[in-house]
Amino acid sequence: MPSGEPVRGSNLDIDRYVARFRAMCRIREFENAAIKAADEKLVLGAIHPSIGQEAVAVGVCGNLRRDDIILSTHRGHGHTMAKGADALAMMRELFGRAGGTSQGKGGSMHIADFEVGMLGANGVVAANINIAAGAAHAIKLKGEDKVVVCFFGDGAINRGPFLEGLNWAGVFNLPILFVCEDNGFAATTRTNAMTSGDGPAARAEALGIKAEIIDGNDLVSVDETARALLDEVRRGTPRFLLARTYRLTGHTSSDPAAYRPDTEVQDRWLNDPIEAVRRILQTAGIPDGDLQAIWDEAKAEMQDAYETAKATDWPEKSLAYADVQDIGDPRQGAF
Amino acid sequence: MPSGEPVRGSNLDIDRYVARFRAMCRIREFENAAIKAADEKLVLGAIHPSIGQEAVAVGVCGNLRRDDIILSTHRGHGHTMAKGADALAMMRELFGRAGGTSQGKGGSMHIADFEVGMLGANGVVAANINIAAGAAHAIKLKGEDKVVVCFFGDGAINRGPFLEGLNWAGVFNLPILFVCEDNGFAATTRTNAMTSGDGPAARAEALGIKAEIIDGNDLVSVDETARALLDEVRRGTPRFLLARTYRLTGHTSSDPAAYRPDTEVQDRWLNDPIEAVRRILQTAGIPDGDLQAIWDEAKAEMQDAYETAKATDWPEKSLAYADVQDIGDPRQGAF
Amino acid sequence: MAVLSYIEAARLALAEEMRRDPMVWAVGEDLGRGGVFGQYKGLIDEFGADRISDAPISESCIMGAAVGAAMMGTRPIVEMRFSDFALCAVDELVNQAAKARYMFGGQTRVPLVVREPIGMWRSSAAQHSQSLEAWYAHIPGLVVAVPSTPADNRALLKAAIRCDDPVVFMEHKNLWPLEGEVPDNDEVGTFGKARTVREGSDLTIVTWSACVHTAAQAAETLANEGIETDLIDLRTLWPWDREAVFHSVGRTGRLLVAQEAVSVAGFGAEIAATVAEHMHGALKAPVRRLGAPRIPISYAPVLEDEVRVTKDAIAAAARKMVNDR
Amino acid sequence: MAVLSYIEAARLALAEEMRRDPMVWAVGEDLGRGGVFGQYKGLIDEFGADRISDAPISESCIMGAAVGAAMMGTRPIVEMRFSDFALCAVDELVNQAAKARYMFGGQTRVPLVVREPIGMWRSSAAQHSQSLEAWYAHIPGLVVAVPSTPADNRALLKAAIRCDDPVVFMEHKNLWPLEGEVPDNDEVGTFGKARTVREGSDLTIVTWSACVHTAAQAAETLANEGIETDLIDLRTLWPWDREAVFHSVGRTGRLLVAQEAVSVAGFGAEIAATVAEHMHGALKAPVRRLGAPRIPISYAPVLEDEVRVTKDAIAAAARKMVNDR
Ligand SMILES: Cc1ncc(C[n+]2csc(CCOP(=O)(O)OP(=O)(O)O)c2C)c(N)n1
Ligand SMILES: Cc1ncc(C[n+]2csc(CCOP(=O)(O)OP(=O)(O)O)c2C)c(N)n1
Ligand SMILES: [Mg+2]
Ligand SMILES: [Mg+2]
Repeated sequence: MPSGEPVRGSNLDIDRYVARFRAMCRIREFENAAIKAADEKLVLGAIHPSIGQEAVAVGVCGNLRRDDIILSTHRGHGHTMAKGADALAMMRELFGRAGGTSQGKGGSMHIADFEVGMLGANGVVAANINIAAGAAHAIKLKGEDKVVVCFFGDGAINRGPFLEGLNWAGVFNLPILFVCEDNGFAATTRTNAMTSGDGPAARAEALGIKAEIIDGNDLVSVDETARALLDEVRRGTPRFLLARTYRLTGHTSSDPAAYRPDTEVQDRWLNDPIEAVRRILQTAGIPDGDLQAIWDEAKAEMQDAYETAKATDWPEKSLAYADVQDIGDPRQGAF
Repeated sequence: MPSGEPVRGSNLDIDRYVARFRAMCRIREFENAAIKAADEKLVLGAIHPSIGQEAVAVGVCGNLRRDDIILSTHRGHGHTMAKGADALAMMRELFGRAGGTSQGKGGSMHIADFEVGMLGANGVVAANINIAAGAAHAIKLKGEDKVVVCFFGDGAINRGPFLEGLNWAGVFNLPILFVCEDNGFAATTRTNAMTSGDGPAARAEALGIKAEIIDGNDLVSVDETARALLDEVRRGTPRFLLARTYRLTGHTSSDPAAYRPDTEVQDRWLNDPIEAVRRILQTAGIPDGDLQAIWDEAKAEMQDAYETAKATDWPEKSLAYADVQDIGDPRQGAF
Repeated sequence: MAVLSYIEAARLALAEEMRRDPMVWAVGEDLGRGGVFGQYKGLIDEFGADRISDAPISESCIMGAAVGAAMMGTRPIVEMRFSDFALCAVDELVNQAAKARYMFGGQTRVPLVVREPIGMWRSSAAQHSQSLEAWYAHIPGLVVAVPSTPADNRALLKAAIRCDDPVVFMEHKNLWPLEGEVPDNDEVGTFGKARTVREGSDLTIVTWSACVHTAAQAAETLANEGIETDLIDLRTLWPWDREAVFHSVGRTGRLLVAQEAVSVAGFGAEIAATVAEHMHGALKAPVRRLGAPRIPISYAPVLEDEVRVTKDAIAAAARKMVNDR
Repeated sequence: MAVLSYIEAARLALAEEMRRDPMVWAVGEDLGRGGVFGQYKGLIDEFGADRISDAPISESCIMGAAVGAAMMGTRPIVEMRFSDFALCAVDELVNQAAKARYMFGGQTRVPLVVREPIGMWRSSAAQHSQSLEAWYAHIPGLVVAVPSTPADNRALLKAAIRCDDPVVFMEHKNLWPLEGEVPDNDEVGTFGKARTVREGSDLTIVTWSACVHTAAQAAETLANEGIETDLIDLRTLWPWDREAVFHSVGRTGRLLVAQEAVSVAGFGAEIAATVAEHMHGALKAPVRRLGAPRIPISYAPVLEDEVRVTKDAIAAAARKMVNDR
């Protein structure tokens, strides 16, 4: 099924993978900076780090055009950065400051950057699935050649919109790729304990959406599979990608995740997707110093973003009354 | 898969099938009387006749105990009668008169008879699926050996509750049989035009509920398959039955169904499930006169029910304020 | 001026707007065959199945997909069939459509029209008869329209389709056959502008949707008794025409609100409370509400009628207010 | 008297009722690990996974299944996590749970408790901060509880669990850590019985849930200025204690309603309208409401604070009402 450049072995497309390695490091360090800020009560709302899942975001979004569309979930920082959003604007959004991607009005769970086709994270699990189907529906009605990628978690497959949205995409033959990030958990619950049947891919196929199952921690297979599926999607067939991964942090930055053994987490750290790419690039002959330098740069960039966000002003109070709706006085009857 | 009495050929369990033939005739004639009453504006709300689908209701409910539970849809007259509800009380309900199954407060779309384990039709497509899963959940919590049968149509599989309710039944291993009556239509729309994938059974299996597909117009296969599946359900495994049938009338009694060719309907009338049973019983040696007498009795019974309902008083006005809730004055602030 | 029915006026508005703007499309169950009440009859022939689109029985996806399609620059009209079924799509309407523009800091807009036929329609019972307009008026981000005449149905539906924010458009099922004059010009309605149905100096009756006609009959009766009613049809509940109501109550000194919905926490409470807060000094009598008792709607006609706000109930309440001098 | 937090009081009520009645069980996401706020912590050890049951992320099935399980004689408590997520289960609550008893002519009952944590909770933004109690007060068949203290949370939750009709039980997220005295006896609350938080003769402030504490602070400030407040905590919105409010306003002649929810079509409108209808003659000043402006709730603290009804806003409004003699 994978197509395009063969990448393992000698003729690896080095630049492509160095760029993706950098992208993954930037997401990792963005999350680390955000967690630090949350611990310090500089980021006040809940944040859901995507540490350990970077290969999915980067591998999929790396095959998208700027004018393609993605929708994400509460765990949306990685997808948003991978689609090209500005890290500082995102950090400011998490800090609730002026110049945030949504002017500080949405925060982490509603992170969005319409400039780069990122139509929003969502605070309601699975709600983005129907919205994404509709975005693809509009693309088809307008006769455009964009595609939509809809990211969601393994817990989202137990909500009605999973059935309604996939059926919709199948009935109307929409240009959409559904990407299920199976990290094994729905908050503090092991998803499989609350899921009947053979899981996301089996459900998708029963709804007429062909599915591929891959190791979501293997950047190469995410990259190649996504590229192949997106080719089909751009030709007008909805497809489904199940990426198996693992949530290395707690559900939120404040969740100690005491419900799973430390040993399990330690084992999973051995399968850190960023280290895996690093190894591939080392094998391909990139000096580790260069790779470490890329990681250090990413870290420095996000620390700067943290400091800059911290030093940024709050939004203008008047913004509270902006962008509600064009008519009607929102102050009416209030005070 | 079928078990129990072999019925085709010589040693047909004649009494059993004569009783079912009578049950089907009674449903058919109840519907005919209700349609007449609707045409005459004696039944004021919309009614959804089950003419042509009688074998499913009778074949399934014929294998239930009085204390077993069923839930139905807007097209619920047949299921309700098959579970043992009183035809006159039902007719009075449709007429909105005193002595109706729900005292005239619900009408056709909310027909229910808790005495016989019929927990209600529903005006909201697929809403009964989650409720039925919960009824089965209660049975399991209480350690009872009852089962639940949830009837719904082929259009209902495109609503979220289909996924959520079946997943729930699978996760908690509940004693429930889901019966999908595939009559080819969702109101004026051919269901397959709005359904992606391989349909109800494929979706059920992807949700971990094993499915059987049968000809719902063949009483014998409905009877035998339902009996076998209900044995498993009573032992604690949720199962799914897809019964293929056809809606011989319009969606409602006032729908001329101009959206389908008359020839299609004429062909389907040749496959009338009641005539099919009649033929089986004739072959088994029952004189047609006896069978015709049964049908005529059913017709007479329902005409009586119609006349009696028509002559019945309206409910007491005070009932409008009864059974709202135990506390709070419902008149407060109104007049 | 042509005489059209309420349903024809809506069809006309839809056709006019779909001709004007290729981004306008409608989606819902059975639309290809004209929709459950015939609100879309014939439109598929002119606009095709992509723009008069059937849908699976998937209310939450109909609504949710429309949100995505609206954010991508199309202008969807979603048909909920009965407003009661929109309760299967509340997250999509309230958490998503209503909040997207704000939550994303103005990066997007959701030009969406949600058609929700409301109200009692002989013996439709508890799940096909509700009037929940107060709910949507309570939700920031939503416009709420409740037209009572063919002319308003056309003009307000056109305004809704042209609105860049989500509009909950509530047509009353009992009004479909109602006929009335509709201007030949391409009039587009204005949200928040009430209509004075008749003028009078003794009391103000504020109402909307089908109840406007009940109130008009009551006003007729009252007129024969020498009680002159200033009858106001709000047309939209958000925004609602506070100024028109204040102006009228300023002249009459009496406010009676009549609504089909349950009175408790109904929109009538908002109107009565607002007038009581701002016009206390001008009131010659206490403000007064009429609405349905807090009971579900029954199937049997005699029981269903128990929740109706009748012409007689309105006239009686008005009489009492005027005579208790 | 023991001192417990609001969340501990709820846990205690749950444990006591589950011990008393084996038919009581709770279901929701993550309950096995104590629930998202810890409202169920430890209970699984005593009652097991069948009665403190995890659930898939299936709000509509959590609610719908509970309706079926209630009709079959169990007494489910469903955890909606955030009241905002209950918008994924509105058909199940409003079309099914609230109407079943009536629609089926009294053949069945739906003893269901729906726990919906409400309100602003620092920087939770638009989809995790709403207060939609007015919606449920508008729906026939539903009881609506909005406790403000640990003692009430225990007593009212016990009453909700014993109630044979569906109860929407709205706990305020900001109150979880609030401590207060809880009687040692097995007190069961009474729906529709308000609590007088403090007595005063100058004006009546009616409020509920977390806003009770803001209003109490305002009353303190006012007292220092010689303005004495009769502060009423409604505790439940349906039924609501009209008599207590009438009695108080009869003495003070002034009504101020304070609510966290959006003011437009909020429950405050019902209270203000009812008092204006019935106590017009007794009013020394116009009735007055305070509530949130009609905007979604922002993430950034400075913007989030713009929708808050503050102690100062309450005091200022009260001052104005009393001084505008
Ligand atoms: C409708 C709804 N129900 C519950 C929640 C609370 N919640 C937030 S994230 C989450 C777990 C989601 O699991 P999954 O979909 O696998 O995504 P993951 O967190 O693993 O990335 C839950 C239950 C919610 N936000 N929305
Ligand atoms: C949630 C919801 N959406 C739409 C409707 C309107 N409606 C009533 S019956 C029906 C068709 C149902 O088709 P199916 O489930 O196949 O049942 P059938 O009528 O064929 O027995 C529709 C769309 C409804 N009652 N509820
Ligand atoms: Mg997960
Ligand atoms: Mg069907």
